[in-house]
Amino acid sequence: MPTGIASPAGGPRTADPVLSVRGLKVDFGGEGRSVPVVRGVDFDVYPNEVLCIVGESGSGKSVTSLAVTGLLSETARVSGSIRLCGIDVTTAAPETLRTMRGSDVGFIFQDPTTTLNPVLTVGRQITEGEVAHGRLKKANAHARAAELLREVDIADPEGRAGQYPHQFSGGMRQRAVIAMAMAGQPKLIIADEPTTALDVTVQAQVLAVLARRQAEMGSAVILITHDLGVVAEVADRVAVMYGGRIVETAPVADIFEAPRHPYTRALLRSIPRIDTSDSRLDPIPGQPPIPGHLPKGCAFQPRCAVGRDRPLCAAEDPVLRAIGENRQSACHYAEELPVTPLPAEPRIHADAALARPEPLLVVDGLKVHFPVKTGVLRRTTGWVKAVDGVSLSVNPGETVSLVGESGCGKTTTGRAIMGLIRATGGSIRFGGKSIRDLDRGAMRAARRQMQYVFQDPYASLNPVLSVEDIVAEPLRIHGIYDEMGGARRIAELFDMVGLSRTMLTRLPSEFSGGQKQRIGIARALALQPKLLILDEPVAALDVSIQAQVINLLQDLQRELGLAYLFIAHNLSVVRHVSDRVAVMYLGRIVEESSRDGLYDLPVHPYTQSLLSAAPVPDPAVRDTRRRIVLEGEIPNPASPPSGCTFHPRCFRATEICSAKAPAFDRYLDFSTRTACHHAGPLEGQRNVFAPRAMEVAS
Amino acid sequence: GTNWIAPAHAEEAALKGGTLRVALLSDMTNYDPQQFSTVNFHLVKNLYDSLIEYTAEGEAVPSLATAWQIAPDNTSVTVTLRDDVTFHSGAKLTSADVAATLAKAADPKRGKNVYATMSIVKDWTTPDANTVTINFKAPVPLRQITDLLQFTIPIEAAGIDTVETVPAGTGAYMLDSRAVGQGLTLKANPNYWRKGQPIAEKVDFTIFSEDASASAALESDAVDLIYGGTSRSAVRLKDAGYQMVRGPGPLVMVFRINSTRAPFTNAKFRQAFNYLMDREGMLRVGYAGLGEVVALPWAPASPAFNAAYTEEFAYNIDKAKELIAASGLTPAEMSNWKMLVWGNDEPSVVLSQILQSALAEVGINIELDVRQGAEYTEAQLAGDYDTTFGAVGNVQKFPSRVATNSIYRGVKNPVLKDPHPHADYVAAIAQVNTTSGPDEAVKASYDNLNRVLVNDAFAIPTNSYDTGLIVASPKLGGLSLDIDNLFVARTVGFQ
Amino acid sequence: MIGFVLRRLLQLLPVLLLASTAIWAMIYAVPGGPIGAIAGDNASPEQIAAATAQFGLDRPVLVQYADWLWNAIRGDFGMSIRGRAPVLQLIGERLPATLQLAVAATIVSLLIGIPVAIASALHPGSWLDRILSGWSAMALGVPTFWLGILLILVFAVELRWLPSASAYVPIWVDPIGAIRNLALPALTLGIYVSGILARFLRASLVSELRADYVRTARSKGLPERQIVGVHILRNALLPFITIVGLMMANFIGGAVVTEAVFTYPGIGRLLIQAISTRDYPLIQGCIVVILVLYIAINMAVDVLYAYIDPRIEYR
Amino acid sequence: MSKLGRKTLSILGRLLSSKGSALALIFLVGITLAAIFADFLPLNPVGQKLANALKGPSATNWFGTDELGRDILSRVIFGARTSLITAGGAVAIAALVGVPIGLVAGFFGGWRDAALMRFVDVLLALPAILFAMAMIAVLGRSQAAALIAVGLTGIPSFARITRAQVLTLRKRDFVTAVEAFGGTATYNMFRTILPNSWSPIFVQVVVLCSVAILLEAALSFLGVGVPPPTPSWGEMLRTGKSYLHEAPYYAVLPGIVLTLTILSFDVLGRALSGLLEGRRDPVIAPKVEEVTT
Ligand SMILES: Nc1ncnc2c1ncn2[C@@H]1O[C@H](COP(=O)(O)OP(=O)(O)OP(=O)(O)O)[C@@H](O)[C@H]1O
Ligand SMILES: Nc1ncnc2c1ncn2[C@@H]1O[C@H](COP(=O)(O)OP(=O)(O)OP(=O)(O)O)[C@@H](O)[C@H]1O
Ligand SMILES: [Mg+2]
Ligand SMILES: [Mg+2]
Repeated sequence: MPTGIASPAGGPRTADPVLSVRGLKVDFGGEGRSVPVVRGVDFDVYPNEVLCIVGESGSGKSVTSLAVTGLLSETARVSGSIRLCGIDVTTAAPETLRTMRGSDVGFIFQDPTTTLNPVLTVGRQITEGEVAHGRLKKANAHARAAELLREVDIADPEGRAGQYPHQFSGGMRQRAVIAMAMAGQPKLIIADEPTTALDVTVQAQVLAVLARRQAEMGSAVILITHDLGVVAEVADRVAVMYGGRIVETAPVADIFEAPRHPYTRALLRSIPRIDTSDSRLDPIPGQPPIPGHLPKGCAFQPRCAVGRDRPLCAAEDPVLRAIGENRQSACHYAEELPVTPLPAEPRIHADAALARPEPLLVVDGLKVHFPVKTGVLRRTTGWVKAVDGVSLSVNPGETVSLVGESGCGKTTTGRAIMGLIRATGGSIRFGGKSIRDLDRGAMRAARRQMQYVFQDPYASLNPVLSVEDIVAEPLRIHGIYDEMGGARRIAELFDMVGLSRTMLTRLPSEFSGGQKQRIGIARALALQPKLLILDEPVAALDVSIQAQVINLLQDLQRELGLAYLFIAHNLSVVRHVSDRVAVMYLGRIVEESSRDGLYDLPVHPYTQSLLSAAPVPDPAVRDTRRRIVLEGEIPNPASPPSGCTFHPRCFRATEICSAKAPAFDRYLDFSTRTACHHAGPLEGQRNVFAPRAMEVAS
Repeated sequence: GTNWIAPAHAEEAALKGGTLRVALLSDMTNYDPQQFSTVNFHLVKNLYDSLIEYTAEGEAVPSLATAWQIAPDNTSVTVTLRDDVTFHSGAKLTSADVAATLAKAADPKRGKNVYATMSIVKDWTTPDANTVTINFKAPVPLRQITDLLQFTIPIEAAGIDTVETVPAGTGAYMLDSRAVGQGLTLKANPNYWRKGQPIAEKVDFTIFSEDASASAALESDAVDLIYGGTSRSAVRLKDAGYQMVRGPGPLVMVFRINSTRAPFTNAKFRQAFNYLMDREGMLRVGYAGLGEVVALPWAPASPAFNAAYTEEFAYNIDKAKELIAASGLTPAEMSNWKMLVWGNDEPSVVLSQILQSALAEVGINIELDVRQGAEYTEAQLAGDYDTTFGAVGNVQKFPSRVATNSIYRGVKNPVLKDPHPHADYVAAIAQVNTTSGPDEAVKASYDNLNRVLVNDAFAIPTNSYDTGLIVASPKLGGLSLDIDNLFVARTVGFQ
Repeated sequence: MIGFVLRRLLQLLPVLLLASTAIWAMIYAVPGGPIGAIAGDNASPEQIAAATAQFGLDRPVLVQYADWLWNAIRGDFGMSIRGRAPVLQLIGERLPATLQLAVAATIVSLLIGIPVAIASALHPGSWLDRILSGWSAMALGVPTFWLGILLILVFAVELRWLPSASAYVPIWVDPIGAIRNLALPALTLGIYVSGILARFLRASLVSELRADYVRTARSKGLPERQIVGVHILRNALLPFITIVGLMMANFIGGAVVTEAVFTYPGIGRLLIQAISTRDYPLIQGCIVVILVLYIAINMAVDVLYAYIDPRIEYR
Repeated sequence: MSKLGRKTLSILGRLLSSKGSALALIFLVGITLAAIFADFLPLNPVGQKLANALKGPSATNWFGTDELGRDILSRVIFGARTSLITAGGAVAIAALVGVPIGLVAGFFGGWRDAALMRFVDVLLALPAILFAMAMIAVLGRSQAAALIAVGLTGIPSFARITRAQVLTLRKRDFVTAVEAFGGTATYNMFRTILPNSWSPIFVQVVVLCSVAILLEAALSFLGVGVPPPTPSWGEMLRTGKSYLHEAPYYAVLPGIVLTLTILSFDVLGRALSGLLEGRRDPVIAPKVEEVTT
């Protein structure tokens, strides 16, 4: 057992830890083939403290959090010591644990769509714990539920308490879960990725509520996340997990300033930042480790820039040890860090954009309306205006990004351009020719110039074909497989996306997420298109892998002169990859500009809110930023608000906004185009994203 | 005499009434006594009475008729009716009802099963309300006359047109209710003319789909009596202590051959079948040994019965082979036919398989064409088959009555069609019909018919068997069957 | 809600029309007609011709169908040829019996299936689970006709506890008699279906047990009994309702074998007799009624489902 | 060796590694082999010996003899041939008709879906056994008729399973991807969706085999199945039940073989759905449409 961890050195602690974990190990599976998933974890959480646990998918974050409250399934074997509010969790009787869970610990889980029981009212679910523990009479439950909902800022709490989860939006559900977790005034709140499934604006709302309630009650919080931005926003202390162990803990500022573990350092270098844009990302090579197949020695060693060639790292798993004030690291060479950082290659911008050639793709007034059918005869009684007048253009070699909250119509726009969904109105011109409403043959021909890359690499590859056949499929469909060079061409494509030719005959299931996305890209390139429509191509990937794919995309663009229509909701990634950015809200583009123009001087209040809600992975800025927390959520596109569809949530809205829809036009004489009656920069406010001067249109 | 003569067992100790629960294996189709067939055997004698009855030994005794006077030249019969009989409707039985009944029987459209029997009748008169005189076209043998009277079941004249759906009889029971496909209930006729009868106040018929279910019902005391179950269950239940009652009027199983189709146009080939029947085996396996092995379509009670034929035509593969060889048919010709099988009738299926196996032994491999229900009946009625096993009735009666069965019909034979391909057979029947004496001449005509039957061999009888077999709980008494094995409930009671 | 029901009713029409046409076509493709069955096995050709004309079976098939359809639309399903009574009356006599058996069998299957499913789902992989899964498999693997005969031999013939031939006794007239008569056929059907239900419920329980909201419920410190009884069961029973409904709908016309073994006066038995005697109007009538009931039960289940499941809204 | 071959082998290996499914597989393979090679075994399913009727199991007749003195074991083994051919043929018909229906209905939706599914609804709403009886009435009683009748009743389950599969797959990105490259609907249906639907279809094949055997037995029991003297299990049960008192083995032994066969298909089907569809807790029998009661 490593020493010096019992209480983090330094940092005056006024109380005993709420939770104290020592040597926690969790194995899954039967006797013979048991898989160690958590391999010796030590940490403490003190009252009024927010401990963030970060780490890649599968590193054991959730299992750790479930283990400390005894919630793991029976197939898990837990060892080590866990003291929670004075109870030894590993040895306590089930009844004791049950009482403890109901009163001392509150849980918030990741996916708000599944954490609530769909067939019970929200109010009942919020209070049933208290009722079960005898702290609340059934008769008072409804009033109590309403009170709790009010505390998490839910409008009409009385009425809402009687509703079912499906009648709540995602953000509201998560707030209800927070209310539930807080109902017993717990000493410890465990939140496992509570905002991962939410939009940035909603994430901001939920985090704000969580922070406020925590401050009011003085609880300790364990917040599990893989979003370093969130960590920087809310954490007091950070624990970084890798391969089932904590590899580094430190106060949040120290982690971001001077990481003392190569993994932490690599992680920070691999994420694009919303406030800086041009340095090339520095991905972590290789793949995250798989429990049960860990390398000997340090689990990070095969991917580690420091330890890759060092025999000690390959032989011995380092212990987590104190390496300074209030922080520990599990690296043999922690003191050697920071080694000289690799110089970041500056990103090379497409020059093509400057040449102002004929645009490749011009979309004008695109509309996609889906019918709503009701009544006995299933007649169309309304329309979901998923896309309601989108205009944009993409020049050769340029990256244009489309950002916006979930459900605003990004995917629909992309698919309509691709011809996968029939457009209701507007025009789509590609290479000067209209490609809307083409017949089958002509559409097929047009599609050769334009390809699509899907968000979910798991779902976009046919699981029963070998990857070679998958990449060859577009060529075969067009009957040009041999013409294009056959197997040789496929091998070239594999080289191009950085996959080994030896993998050609494998099935998709034998690849990791990042590799699958490369295959998807290779397939899209098979027909030598000029434009790729990328629908959230990295959203499903772990941050370390995300960087690899982003770099690949940028390299390909440079080599092949590709144009990208990049659909995303991650504002940092968008800033990193784009030449121009369009912001979408409820089926319309509300602001469009060059990248720096948009990020440095957003003029539409929606863009401004969006940008301010995006967490910045830098604890230094969290106190200096002004946040605009948007109220409510994106309205139903079947019945959009009148006038400017954003007006119900807008902080600048006036009479005119609800009466008249603003035109999409140039903002003054800037290059920015926007649709707002009150467009303008945030007044009296230093814009944190704009270190440079505003760029004025030429 | 004018006293009724009780059927067998009737003079047992006084029996108690109650509800008699009877299991059946098929539903009835209609209430017309002129359409009696195995499916309404359970009803006819309970809803109706006939003019006269036969004892088990074949002696004619009075029923609705108190007396019947046959003219010395055998060309007419005068029947005197009881005058204390009323129909279920309350109307009195008169000679007009009998006349209406005869008129229906003589009508080719309405006469149904009795029509053929009426072919000997010229006309009839009703001198008074209690007397009917029936005149014949030619002198008729005595037995044929009593057969006719026994078949004459008076239907109320007023109800004669609706008799298919509404019973209109004088019987000991009247209809209480019917659940189609499920069962039927009869209740006692309060004005029944036989004193002291019926004994049971109610008769509850339940239709079972399964012989096994019916047996189980009897064994679990859910019914008191099974009418028309299989011989096999009857034998088993008898061994288990239940009463088994066999009637005097068995059916004879006959292998019917469509002699108008090749290869059956060949007489030698047909005759071979006389020897191909393992009758003992068929009777044992198909009917649990209940019945007699026969080579002619007569029951022992029939005047034409002749045991010698059974011996002569015993199962004999070698003789069969000889005949087959003599037929001059090629093996392919001989195997080019199918045996139609009535799939609903387990014994038919068994018999067909036994014959199929015997045929295989002489090198003839044929297929069975098994059909169910209406599909079989239709093929059978239309004569649309090569061969098939089917039972014939009336085998204990006057020999020519066999000609009411389709395969034996002399005219309008649905299988052999017109003109009848076996002229000698038609002649032999005519000879029997017209020979009313002396005894040697009668016997000669029977002998002639028998010889013709085995020579023409378009119908090969195998065995007689009990139709309408009764298996009853030991509690019951007074069980009997009439000459045609019809169920008679009126004498049955509880001990 | 009303719209929902109406829409389902509208969907019913083409199904019925299609079915009745198909059946009519099929009936006439079937060799053998009803006349043989009613004329007796010794009927002469004249007799047959007369009977054929009597029932109007000598008219062209299309005329017969049009005639039937026209009458059927007005609620007259014709006369049974063999039963000599209005088809609807015959069906009406059988319907209560059929429904009573269907309900009884459903109750039996639930009484067996639900406890079996819960017991085995709570400890997946345990010996109890294996035994109970074995039970479900056996219930499915033993043919009903076989089971029925077995039950009769044991309970009716040997023990004499129950009647072997099951009459229809309305439960509100004579509850004891009704239960005695229903016991064996309901058990036969119920055991078979309990195998299906137990499997289905077990599977949905096991998958619900893994659902996130169960973890949430545990994290609140709810007692296990409440988690299973309230949270899990409510969710698992929802899809289960559909299955139970389907089963019940299946009993309406599909309990043919059981009805035959137990001589039970259900619609299935009536229809089988009708098919075997080629009683055309009766066949048509039975099938239309079975279809309507089948669809009606499924519709009722859908409505019920939508009523119970808060997530579904009728549009 | 091809991918498919390897996959088959690995699934086979995993089936054999569990006791239950290994036993089931061995039983089914055994009975199938016996049925295939029955002609070469010293068996005679039709040879009568009336004198030797209804004799209990003995050294010469392991399962005893029937009412015509035929060897019951021979009839059980030849009966397996009848059952397996009926089941196999029926399932083939059901799949060949049902799968395309499901594919087209699910893929195109709209009126094609409505029309096809209404058709399937009718098939579904008619109790399988009644439907089969009617079909047999039309076609006459024969093995082919039983096979077709049972096959038709199996159509709805294939149509529904395939349709459900198509509905989940149709919206999947890899199907959209093919569309994005310009693949036609037919290409997508048969080259993309169908190969991804094999698992549930295959599992359904196994499930339906047991259902078909049961249905065939029920038809024979009702006297409309394969006509005699062709041996069939249902027919043997039907006849055997009349001899339950004298010769209980007559009905019991074939009954046990029938039940074991159904159980084996059931065990196998569940194991397969676990392996192929990756469900840890496979549900199968609840394909309600094929209930025979
Ligand atoms: N019940 C279980 N049985 C077997 N293995 C499990 C079980 N639960 C989790 N694991 C495995 O344990 C490892 C760690 O899982 P865990 O859920 O803790 O990861 P995580 O860090 O929370 O990842 P994510 O960011 O994806 O939520 C994973 O490899 C997972 O497959
Ligand atoms: N086929 C359809 N029928 C009806 N409505 C649809 C259909 N497809 C999409 N929509 C609706 O259109 C709106 C826009 O959907 P879209 O998928 O384009 O959003 P998105 O911006 O891509 O969101 P996300 O970030 O969640 O992917 C949503 O409200 C969605 O519910
Ligand atoms: Mg997790
Ligand atoms: Mg999208």
